[in-house]
Amino acid sequence: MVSAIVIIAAALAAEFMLGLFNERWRAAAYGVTLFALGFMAFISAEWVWAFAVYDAQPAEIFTAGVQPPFAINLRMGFPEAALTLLINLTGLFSALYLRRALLEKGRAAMAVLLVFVMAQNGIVLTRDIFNLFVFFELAVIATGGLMLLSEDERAVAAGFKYLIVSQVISAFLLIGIIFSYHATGVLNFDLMRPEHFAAAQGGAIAFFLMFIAVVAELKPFPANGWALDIYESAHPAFAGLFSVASAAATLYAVDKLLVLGGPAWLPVATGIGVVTFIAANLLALPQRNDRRLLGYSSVAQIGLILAVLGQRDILGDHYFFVAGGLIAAHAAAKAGLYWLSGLVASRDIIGWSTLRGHPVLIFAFVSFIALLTGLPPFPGFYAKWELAVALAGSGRYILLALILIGALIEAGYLFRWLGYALKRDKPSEEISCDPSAVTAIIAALAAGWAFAYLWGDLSAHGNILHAVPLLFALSFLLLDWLPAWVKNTVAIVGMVGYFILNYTDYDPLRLIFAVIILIGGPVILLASYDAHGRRIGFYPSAMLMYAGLTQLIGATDFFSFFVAWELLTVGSYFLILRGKHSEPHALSYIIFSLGGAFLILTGFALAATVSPLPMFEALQHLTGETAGWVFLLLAVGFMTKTAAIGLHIWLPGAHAEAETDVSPMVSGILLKAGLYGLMVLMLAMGKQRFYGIDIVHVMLWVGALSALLGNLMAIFEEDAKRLLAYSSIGQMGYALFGLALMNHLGWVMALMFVINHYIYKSMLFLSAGGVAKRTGTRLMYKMGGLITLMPLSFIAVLIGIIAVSGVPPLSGFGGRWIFYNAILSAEHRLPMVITFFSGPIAFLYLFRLIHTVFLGQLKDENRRIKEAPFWVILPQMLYVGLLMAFAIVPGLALRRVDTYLNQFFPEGGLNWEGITITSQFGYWSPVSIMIIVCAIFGSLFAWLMFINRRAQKVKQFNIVFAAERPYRPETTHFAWNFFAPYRKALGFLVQPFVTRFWETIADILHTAGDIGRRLYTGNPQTYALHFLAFVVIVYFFWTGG
Amino acid sequence: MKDELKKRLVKGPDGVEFEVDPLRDYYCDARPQVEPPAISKIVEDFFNWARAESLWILGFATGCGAIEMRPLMTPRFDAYRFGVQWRPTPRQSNLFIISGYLSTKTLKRVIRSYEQMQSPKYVMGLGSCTINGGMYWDSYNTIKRLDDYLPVDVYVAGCMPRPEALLAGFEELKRIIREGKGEGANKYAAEFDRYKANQKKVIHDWDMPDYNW
Amino acid sequence: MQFDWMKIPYALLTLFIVINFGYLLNSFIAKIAARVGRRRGIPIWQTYIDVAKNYGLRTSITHGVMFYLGPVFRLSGGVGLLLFVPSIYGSSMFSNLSFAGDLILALYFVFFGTLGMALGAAESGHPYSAIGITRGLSQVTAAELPFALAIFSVALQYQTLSVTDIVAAQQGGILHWTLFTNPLAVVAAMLSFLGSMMRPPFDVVLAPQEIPIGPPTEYHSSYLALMQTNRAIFPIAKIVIYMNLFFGGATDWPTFFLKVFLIYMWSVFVGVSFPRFRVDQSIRWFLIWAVPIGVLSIVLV
Amino acid sequence: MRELYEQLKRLFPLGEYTEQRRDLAFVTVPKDHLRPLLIHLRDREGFTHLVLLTAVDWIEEGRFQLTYLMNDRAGKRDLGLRVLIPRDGAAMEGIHDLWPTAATYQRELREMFGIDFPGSPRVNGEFILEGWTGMPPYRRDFDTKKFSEENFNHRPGRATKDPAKHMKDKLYPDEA
Repeated sequence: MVSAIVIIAAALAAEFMLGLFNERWRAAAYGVTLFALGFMAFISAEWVWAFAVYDAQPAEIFTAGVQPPFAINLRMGFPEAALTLLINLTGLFSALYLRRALLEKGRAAMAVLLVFVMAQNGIVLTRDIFNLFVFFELAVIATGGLMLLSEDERAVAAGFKYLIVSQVISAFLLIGIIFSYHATGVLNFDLMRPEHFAAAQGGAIAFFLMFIAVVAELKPFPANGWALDIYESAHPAFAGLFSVASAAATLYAVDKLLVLGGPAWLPVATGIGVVTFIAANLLALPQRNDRRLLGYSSVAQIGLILAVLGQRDILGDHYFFVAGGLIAAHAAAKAGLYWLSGLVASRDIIGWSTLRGHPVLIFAFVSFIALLTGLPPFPGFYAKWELAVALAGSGRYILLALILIGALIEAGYLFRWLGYALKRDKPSEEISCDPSAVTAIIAALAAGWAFAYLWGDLSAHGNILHAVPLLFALSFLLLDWLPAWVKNTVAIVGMVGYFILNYTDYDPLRLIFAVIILIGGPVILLASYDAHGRRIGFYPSAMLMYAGLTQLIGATDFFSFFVAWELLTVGSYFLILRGKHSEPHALSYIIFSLGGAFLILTGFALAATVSPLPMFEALQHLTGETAGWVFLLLAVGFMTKTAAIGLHIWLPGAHAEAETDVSPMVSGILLKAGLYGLMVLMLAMGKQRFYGIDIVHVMLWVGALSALLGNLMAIFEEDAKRLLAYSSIGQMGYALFGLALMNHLGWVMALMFVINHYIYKSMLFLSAGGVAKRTGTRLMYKMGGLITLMPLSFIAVLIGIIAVSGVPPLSGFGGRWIFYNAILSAEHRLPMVITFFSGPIAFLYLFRLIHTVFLGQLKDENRRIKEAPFWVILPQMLYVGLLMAFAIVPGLALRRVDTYLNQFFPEGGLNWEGITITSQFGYWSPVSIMIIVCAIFGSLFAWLMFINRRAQKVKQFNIVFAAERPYRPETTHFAWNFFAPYRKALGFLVQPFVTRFWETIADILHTAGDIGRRLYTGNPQTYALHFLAFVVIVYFFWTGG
Repeated sequence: MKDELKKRLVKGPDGVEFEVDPLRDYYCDARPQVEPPAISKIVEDFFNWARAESLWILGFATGCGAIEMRPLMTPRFDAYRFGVQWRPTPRQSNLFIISGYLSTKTLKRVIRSYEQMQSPKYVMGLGSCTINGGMYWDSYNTIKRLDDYLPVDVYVAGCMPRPEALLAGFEELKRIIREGKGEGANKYAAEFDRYKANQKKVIHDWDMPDYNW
Repeated sequence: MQFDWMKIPYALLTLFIVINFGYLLNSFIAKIAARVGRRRGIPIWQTYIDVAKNYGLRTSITHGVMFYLGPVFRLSGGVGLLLFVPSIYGSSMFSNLSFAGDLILALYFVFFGTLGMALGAAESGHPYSAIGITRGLSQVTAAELPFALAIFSVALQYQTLSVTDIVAAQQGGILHWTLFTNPLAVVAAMLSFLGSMMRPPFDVVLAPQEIPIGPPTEYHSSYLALMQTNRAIFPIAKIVIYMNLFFGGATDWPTFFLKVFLIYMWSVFVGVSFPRFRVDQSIRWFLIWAVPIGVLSIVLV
Repeated sequence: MRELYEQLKRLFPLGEYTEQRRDLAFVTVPKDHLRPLLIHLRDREGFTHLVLLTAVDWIEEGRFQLTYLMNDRAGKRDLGLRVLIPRDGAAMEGIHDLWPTAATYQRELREMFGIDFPGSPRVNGEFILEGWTGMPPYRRDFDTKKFSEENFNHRPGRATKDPAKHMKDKLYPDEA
């Protein structure tokens, strides 16, 4: 085992060697630098290996063989080993990335780089407080020097500012050390004790000064203007190194200091951290310069970790897991992103769209963003989970809320950036594919995934990356070079196969969802055979969503449920993002989804603290106020996914702008995830009161209002797919309403809606998508008269609208029948009025869909269009068959569920004897209805056919036009603003109040960010003032609090 | 001919251009056929009786005679009791009353409406204008003999005829129909070319298919 | 509720009776309206002649498949609605095909004809048809709401959705009728009734002078004959539901005829007394006047 | 009305003055002075309303007479302006920019008399007649009887009677 001091020694030796080199031997000097860094990394790695595998003991190193304070004292423990490894590896790859700059600037630059890395190593390793100061000074000076590597002219000024502010900070640190020495008589961390500072006069001040100085090195808000200038103007490789290494090292220094300061200082660290986290994220929101944005993000992440450091009292065993996870995620992501920014020429974040066309780089970008936002399977996700559980467990709700709000804002700008990169027009300039830079980026990517695996292995909840569905989804990343139809086949076979292997494990409730996801999904995927080429990116996203859904219904504990939830959210986000104009809608989708996910996280965290039981039982055992909170949080979280009114504004755009085969997936299948969550929640918890309010009753109203307003908005929509999207809001409202009835039949109805909605919404979306594909527009008034050209699509829509509107004999009627039976035994009567009203309104928009698209006048330009492609039609025809079958024998699907529900709602089940289904109140015989209707219809049709057998078939303008004749189909097709009387009578109900509400919130956040940015004037004096103000404020709070 | 009726090049959503000929693509161009009566005489007699007792008039007024038709609905004359009623659309009407002078411009609309009625259908010429031009006998834009252009079943003379005369006309028409002589539609179909030639002689801007289904 | 084959001829018998009754009723009401205006009015058999005439027309045109299906849907809706509800209480002969479903079936089957008619009329490509459909659908959604509320109220009152059971509960004297036991529901339902009868003030859907009779503007010959038949059946089928739910049902045909006639006359009286509403006005009218009564009946029942 | 005429005469070179009634008079105006006079009447004298614009065919003199009838709503009086234009190649400046309704009259005059109003909206489009190719029918040299006989079939048996004599013969045959 090589001693840790060799790390520092190696760096020093290399520096001296560089001094001996001739100025012209640059390549050799560079080689020495790389070797030194590599060697340093090797030592760290060796130690990490020793700690991890052989369970080695931490090694104390005393130079000169004497005890402190007379010698330098270093310690190599597991955290130190890991952090130095991180720092040295980042240093190594930065050096690799900096190859050109270093070769140009010569050995001095290389030496400074080595000094920087060494200093950071020193900060981590040292146990001596004065040495800490020395290493800090070294780091500061090295930073100043490395700034010169940048080609940006502002870099010099930024470095200068940095030096000035750092000197002020160093002064604080030095004074603090002097006072501490005065107070404690020692300079070694291990010999100082919190009591020393408390006992000695001025001890507290001494610690405060040291602490504040070290914290200031972490660039807390608002004392961080200088740091942002560095991030923005430094060479990206160095900015990455700076963001990773100095953050890691300084955080560890803060950690060491906090041990000295005792628990009293933890809240201070938390406070500074969380304020920084939120403020920096807020400031990043309006930011458009990529590096400055990354700078803000770095500041925010470090703030978050600082806040975590302040929570070490409650994190216990998970402390290193959480903090380490965040640092690891931050390191891999920030280094990677900074390095990527070096490849992109434009400094505007829109310019990142140039990455498109480089699948590996774009995958790296996506991974880095996921790392930063803490999505599974990355370490940040585990950390977020443990942190939330710990915070909720110890009642620190406000902190949890603040952290999650900050994280949501962060996700907002990061995903906006991602959206720009994936969707905006590619700029003309290509990226510079420097092989050493790409190597570094790929290393960061590999590190990110390695961390993901590592943290998964370390996690107490099992490794996310071991889940079969997720692995299946991820394997499509490797298969992406295959043609689409091969991947499609693999996907279908995989999903169906998984179902066949696993279907026996599901109870009837889950089985319904499993069938919809794992059988229904492949049916929709049939339509994907229509796509040509390779369809890069589609299958990984789609399969990720399906994997999430599959894991969701298989999940039995909170953690895996939440993992699945996040997976399906991310997968569907990328899926939705694929639409032509879907970028803003995908963004609003992911923000709402993550917001909902955070609510769910909070709820789970609250619930998980109660008992370590599996999810369902744990929820059942909740009582009292916690139960109310958990229920509320989870319900709102799940209702975000079902797009209940108020939380619905993401849905229309997201569903409408998605691709033809994606819309049915996200509408027909994905929405069910929210319903599934609600079902699990309500089955487990039943009715809950929240400060005296019956939440389920509120949900009943929300469901009813969603049904009404969703439907109303749909009837005023001109865009076919948006119409269907609004209709989904209404339908989900119905289902929510059914669940909230909290009786047997309400649930049967909700499940029936789940099945029906899947079938007919998928069918209608496919049909509308096929028509839109052929006509090149989604605006219904531009279509018309397509019945003869696209008869099969017409049949699908016809059957669909009969089913949706609940007209017998199709299956929608069953839903209505159960609905009536359900409400007869429900407690609340008023919300029914609203649902009564929304039923017929559904009829209106559906009729509009079929009329304006398929009936009426055919337009000139559409005269020659063909039926939708075979693969789009095929699933529709399957759905027609399914609807018919489900209409005749609803018992096939519902009977078992009905029995299953008996254990939860023993009252009011259905009787399935014979061909007639009877309830407590009425009866219904689907087979008889079908036969009777068909008999009447058939005989009348035959009669009319017989009489009119010689009817003259006429063309579209052969209509009575008040003795005139139509001139153009456009002016004859009555389609636009079809329900004008309705708008006149009830249009006031669909004013976009909700949209305005959320827009206002977004505006306020942006404005706050914009105002906040004015703090950073670019003037070093102001920055110094910020620092002083920061010190004063913290001091004020410290003494006051 | 209006621009909208001329042939035009149209680009489909798939980018392929093709020609649209409105008169051919948007209108059915079949010729009317002579429709034989029911095979069984009893059935045909029954239908003729029903047709006679259920005269649905197209609410279309060409000249001043329109004003004489209104009183028919009032209590004084009450045409409803004879099975007569007014329909707003030619699709549902069987009786076309040309109520007075008929300008060539209106003639075009009359022809279109007449052809949109379902056979058997009947035409009643009201007033001397429809018979020989009446007081408009030398006008440059009113026709003088309605039966040149449409098969007229019955004329009611007068300028204007009183509602009583109209009622008498209805009775006369009913008698004709009951006797199975109300075959104007078939006559129109049989002598289609002659009628068309007459119509086109006076209607100079013929911008519709020959038969308006 | 069991099926046996005899139900089919019995149902056809009901259908036969009701069609004839409907033809005569339509003529009779036209005659009453004429007498009010001091006219003699149409002969009582005029509707038969009109239907025969329409069947007797020799030509017809078609705009396409849905144009064909429109009247078929329409009449199937009417016939189905009639047959899904028992006509005569206590008579297994005239309980029709009510074994197939309860009140909810009837309530939703109303839309079957509406949908088909709208589809068929829309296929004709005539803008007036489309405007008529817009008006009709817009109006019917608002008009059906109080009726749905009333049904809910009645179902809550009797704790059943079976029409037969609801009628059974009203037997034993006029005071047992829902009319007296749950007057608010009846008021709401009767206001809703006005909206579905295509008479003033809610007949802007047809508006012959403005949009030549709206949806059926292109229909003629046997299509129209089918719709005329429906015009005879459908209001009666609808009234039968009202009669069963609110007015004690009928135990024999004379009572049936009388009650149907009287209920029908309600819409006629209102119709001759009031001018026409625009659609947005009628939507508001139903929501402002009829719906609160329905809500009240639900709350109070 | 006479005062108005005197007043106007001071400003415009007006022609002949005819007073039909106390509140209705006609004035002949040279073609070039019509527009200023109309604007003056509209803006200063309260003749805000153009009642009609019509024409008379003075075929013997080879001239068309255009009559612009103006109404003064407040003063309850009408003033007709007569403009005489040559019959050959008849054309006149349009006033549709003063009164948009004038465009319709101008279309009518174009169709029925063949008087051109260059620049008037849709002036050459069909107005009442459809597919008319012959001489404008309101010109007096258009022989409507001849046209009718050539185009529309005549039903034989038509007799023309003096209504007064015919009715007398019919109703009172005894009185010789």
